[in-house]
Amino acid sequence: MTSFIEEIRKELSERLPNIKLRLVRASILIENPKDLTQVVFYLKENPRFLLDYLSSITAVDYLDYLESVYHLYSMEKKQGPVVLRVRVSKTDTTIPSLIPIYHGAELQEREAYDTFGIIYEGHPNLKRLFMWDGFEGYPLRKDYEQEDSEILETADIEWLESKGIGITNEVKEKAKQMKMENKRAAAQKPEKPRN
Amino acid sequence: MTNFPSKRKSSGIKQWDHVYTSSVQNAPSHHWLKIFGAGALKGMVVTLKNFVTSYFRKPDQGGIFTVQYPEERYPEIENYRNLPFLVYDGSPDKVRCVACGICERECPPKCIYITMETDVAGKPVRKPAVFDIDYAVCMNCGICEEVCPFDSIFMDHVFEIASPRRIDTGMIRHQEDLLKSSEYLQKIRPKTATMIDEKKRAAEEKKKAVVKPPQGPTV
Amino acid sequence: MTQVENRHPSETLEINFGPQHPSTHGVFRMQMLLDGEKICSLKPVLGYLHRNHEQIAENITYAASMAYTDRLDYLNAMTNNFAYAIAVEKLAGIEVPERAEYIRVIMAELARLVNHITVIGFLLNDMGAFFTPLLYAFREREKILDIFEEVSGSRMMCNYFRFGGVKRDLTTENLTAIMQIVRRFPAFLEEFEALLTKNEILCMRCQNVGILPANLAVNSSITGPVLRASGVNYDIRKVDGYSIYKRFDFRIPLGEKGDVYDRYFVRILEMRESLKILYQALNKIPQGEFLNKKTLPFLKMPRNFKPAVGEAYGRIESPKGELGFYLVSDGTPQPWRYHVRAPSLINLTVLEDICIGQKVADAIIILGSIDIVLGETDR
Amino acid sequence: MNMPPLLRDIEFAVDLSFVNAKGWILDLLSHIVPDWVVVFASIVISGVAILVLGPVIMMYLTLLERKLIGRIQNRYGPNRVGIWGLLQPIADGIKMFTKEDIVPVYADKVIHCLAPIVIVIPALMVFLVVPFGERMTAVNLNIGLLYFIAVSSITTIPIFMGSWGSRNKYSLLGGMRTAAQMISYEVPMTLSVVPVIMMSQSLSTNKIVLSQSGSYDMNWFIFTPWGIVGFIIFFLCAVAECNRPPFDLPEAESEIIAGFHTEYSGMKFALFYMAEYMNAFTLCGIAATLFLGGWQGPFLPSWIWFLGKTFVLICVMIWFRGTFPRFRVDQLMGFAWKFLLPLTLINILVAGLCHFISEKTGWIYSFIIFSISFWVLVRLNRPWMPEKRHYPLAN
Repeated sequence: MTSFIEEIRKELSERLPNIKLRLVRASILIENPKDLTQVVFYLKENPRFLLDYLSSITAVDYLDYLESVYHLYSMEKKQGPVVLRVRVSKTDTTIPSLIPIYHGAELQEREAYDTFGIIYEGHPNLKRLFMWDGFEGYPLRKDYEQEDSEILETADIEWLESKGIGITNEVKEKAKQMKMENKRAAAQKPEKPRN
Repeated sequence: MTNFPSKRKSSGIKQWDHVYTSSVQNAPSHHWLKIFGAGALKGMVVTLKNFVTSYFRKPDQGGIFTVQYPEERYPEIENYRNLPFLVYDGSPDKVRCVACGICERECPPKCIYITMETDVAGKPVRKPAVFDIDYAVCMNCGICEEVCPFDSIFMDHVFEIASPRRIDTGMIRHQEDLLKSSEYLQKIRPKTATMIDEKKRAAEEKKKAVVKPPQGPTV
Repeated sequence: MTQVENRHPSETLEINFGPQHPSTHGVFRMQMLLDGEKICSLKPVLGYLHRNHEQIAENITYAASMAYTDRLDYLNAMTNNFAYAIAVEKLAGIEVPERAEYIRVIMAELARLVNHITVIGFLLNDMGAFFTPLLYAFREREKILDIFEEVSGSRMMCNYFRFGGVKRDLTTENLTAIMQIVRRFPAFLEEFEALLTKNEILCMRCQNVGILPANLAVNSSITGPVLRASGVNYDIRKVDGYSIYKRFDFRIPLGEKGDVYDRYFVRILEMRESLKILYQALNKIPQGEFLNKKTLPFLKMPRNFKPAVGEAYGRIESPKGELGFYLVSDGTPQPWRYHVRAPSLINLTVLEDICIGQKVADAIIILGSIDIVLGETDR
Repeated sequence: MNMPPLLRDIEFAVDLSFVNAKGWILDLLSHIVPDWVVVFASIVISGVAILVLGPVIMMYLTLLERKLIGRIQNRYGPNRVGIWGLLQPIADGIKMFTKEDIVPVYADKVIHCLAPIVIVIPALMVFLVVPFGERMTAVNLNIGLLYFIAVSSITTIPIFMGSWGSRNKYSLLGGMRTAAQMISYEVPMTLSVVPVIMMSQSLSTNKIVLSQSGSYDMNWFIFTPWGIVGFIIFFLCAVAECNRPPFDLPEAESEIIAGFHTEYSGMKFALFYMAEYMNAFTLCGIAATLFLGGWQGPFLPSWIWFLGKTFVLICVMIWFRGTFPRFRVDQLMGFAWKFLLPLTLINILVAGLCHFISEKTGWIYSFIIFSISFWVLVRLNRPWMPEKRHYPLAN
């Protein structure tokens, strides 16, 4: 497998000398994200590799940077996988979209955008896939703060009260105040949820 | 190698190839099925056959295969796992559980809650004071049973646990509801229980062997 | 693909199929623009069953995720477990004993049978057959689920595979029961085919509907029976030869046109090939260990299982297509990154392309023939 | 028939028991009340009988259907309420009555609420001309068949009212489908009846039945070449007319959820359901009347013959439901216009031919004509024939 990657790298550095490549864990890291389309297109059309099948697109958060990982196979030659990586900083997360080359990238790129916030430039319909449109934040990033599960919303308090579950006046006061201030979370959950 | 009694003597490829190929697909082209509507009529024959056989065939031969649930029940399968329970030996105060909290930590949906009991002086005792399982959250994966080093938590066979309430006395089960005797375990899981008993006996014997006072040198 | 001319907006009808619709196989929504009964545009809307499976898995141990993979494609938990186990074994370099490999293959192929008969049953249900094919399919499925229950303890959420083997050994009774299923299954398939394959209404509904050309299928990363129905010879069992699939003699049925009928019939033929694999596996299964003894301590203490820093992508041919798990380890008990390459999500890419220009009723059966499970699509 | 006279008397008495009972009541009344009241009472008795018969038949048809389909699918069907589930329809009725009656906010309320009422009326009106037995037709109209065709085609309107009034897109699609389907299938259905009218030379359902008597009362129209084809066409159209599988597009639950009755709940839904089953019953009854000799038949009482034939046809309908998937809307239209309609026209010609030549040659000629036309029609509708495909097994 390593030799195959080595072969590809050699070929690429010969044919596309302007593109900087690096081997990372038996895969090719493309230093400049802008070059991704060119590399992928070359690998797809070259009769030696014919990587016509884009198996998976995903992203990983490595704290300092985000990485988009592509697994390419060849259905024609039954070869693979060739793993390509692209790294972007967390502030500027644009990567060229692969949709012009692979139609199958559509939903996977949307998914990576949804969960990591990587903006795939040229995607015709880059909307959230799983989350709703108004959702804030990117849930699979490591710095994503989960909504505090120990906090009750005002609506929850009303619901609990209607079911006859007692809530202290202090919590209620705080909830009312929060509602006035238009904040979402109200107060700590009552102690001892299990009784 | 497991050998199965086979009607055909050898298990060569050609012996069974024709069994696993589609006769409908391979039907000759001059077949009478070429008349328009014949395929539909053939389908109607299939349903009619099933209609007739449902009256006098056995369930696995084309008869009625449903189980009339409250009256008839499916035979209990030993490995069936549903929801966890705790085992005690003899009387309910002799709980096998030592409140080590491994199951609490390993439970994927975090549905177990344990606190250790303390004696009068405030020293912890190897016994659970609170052992709660939220049945509404439990996903029946059986990891608690697997990781328990003291063979005290097992997956039950009881599945009729519907309750109109989620919190009080409903789906959150406390220690006293969860405790079941080791005889019950023997009843629902004879193989596992026997294995555990043997293991325990062996361990005890080993302990005895170790505890045996060293014999003095023989003169 | 048929090009539909743009009519005046008032002549078209915008309609939301789902999320509560009996034939979207769960909570899935298709935003359709209809001209009469013809579809002008179709947009899939997902996420109603999203529970952030990947986030959950990144916060628990490797072993605990196994139980969650059952919930991905809840029709065949066995193959989900298989893919995850393969990915983790690749990551940690665990060897699997011979007998365990055989047991895994037997379980995966039984799961394939379960999936394919269920899918065909539901496809016919979408087509309007009043539950009859579905219940015939369920009749056989129950027998296989009984085996799953006896072996793993649960009918659908099996949680049976472990890293380096399986949870429990197969007894001789289990093997005989599976052999009986394999012996009887062809007769059931014959009955099923007599009911369906040559039925004129089914042929009228399915043939030349939702044609997926081979080049579009490859370009859209379609996998599984849907791809093979388009005539592309790509089966990961053959290509990768993972586990011990290289040892078995089986072939890959290919479709001719790539329409709904081909997808239906390729599934029928695949079941027959699965039976061949099962027959061989049952005859060859050796005695031995069912679990790598080196992994036993990890079973008792999942928190001690810490694969070395690295990454792995393990994929198998699940009944729905290529199911892959991409894992990145940072040397802690929890994976740093856990990604599922879900076949039923990616197979949805072509839904719009093959539905445009067809009738409303066709969109339903095309969706049924693509075979999605929302647990896996939305994750 | 040489039966002993006593047996014949008994048979006659059983046969006419309902008629005699009604006559006896009227006779009793005529002693105490004036004549016009007796006439009125006669109408009321027949009316009440039909009004009771309709819903009862509908209730037990649902049970029969569920039971039969259950058996087809290797399960029991309803068996919890009463012995063999016999009280199930009553439980369903109670459920329907106690359910909340929902009217969508934006619906056209008048039309929405009127539709289920309107749909039951033609379904009940058709019962008037169905000959349940010897001298057991409620109204012996001399244009009974025309009346039946006219009244049963009203059903399209309330279905369209319901679909339009609900203001639901699925309902609208269902309503459109219904209108197209029911109007299309009325044409071949009416034309398939024409040979019967030609042969019996009457439009009265009673006369049609009487013209099918003969040796052993078995001279039914289905035993003629044009009768058997006409019967099959009429029956297929009847299945389509009462929206039953495989022609149940207006209420396809897997495509447009329930079509025109998506928004109906409780008793309004039950009325739609009732109309559908009563239509199924009357259409099967008329099919039996026209082609299967109605109440004609040896040995058994006439009304048993009639009900027996009708229920056999209904069971076939249920059997269809348990077997077939649904057509697509364009195929459905094509089936009516491109297949059934030409076949009915040929059938009329064959019926004329059979009238003028001897029976044996008639069978031979019509067999040849029908097979050729069948073959040609199927070939012309080219996409109908299943394609033979080849599936290579790659390595």
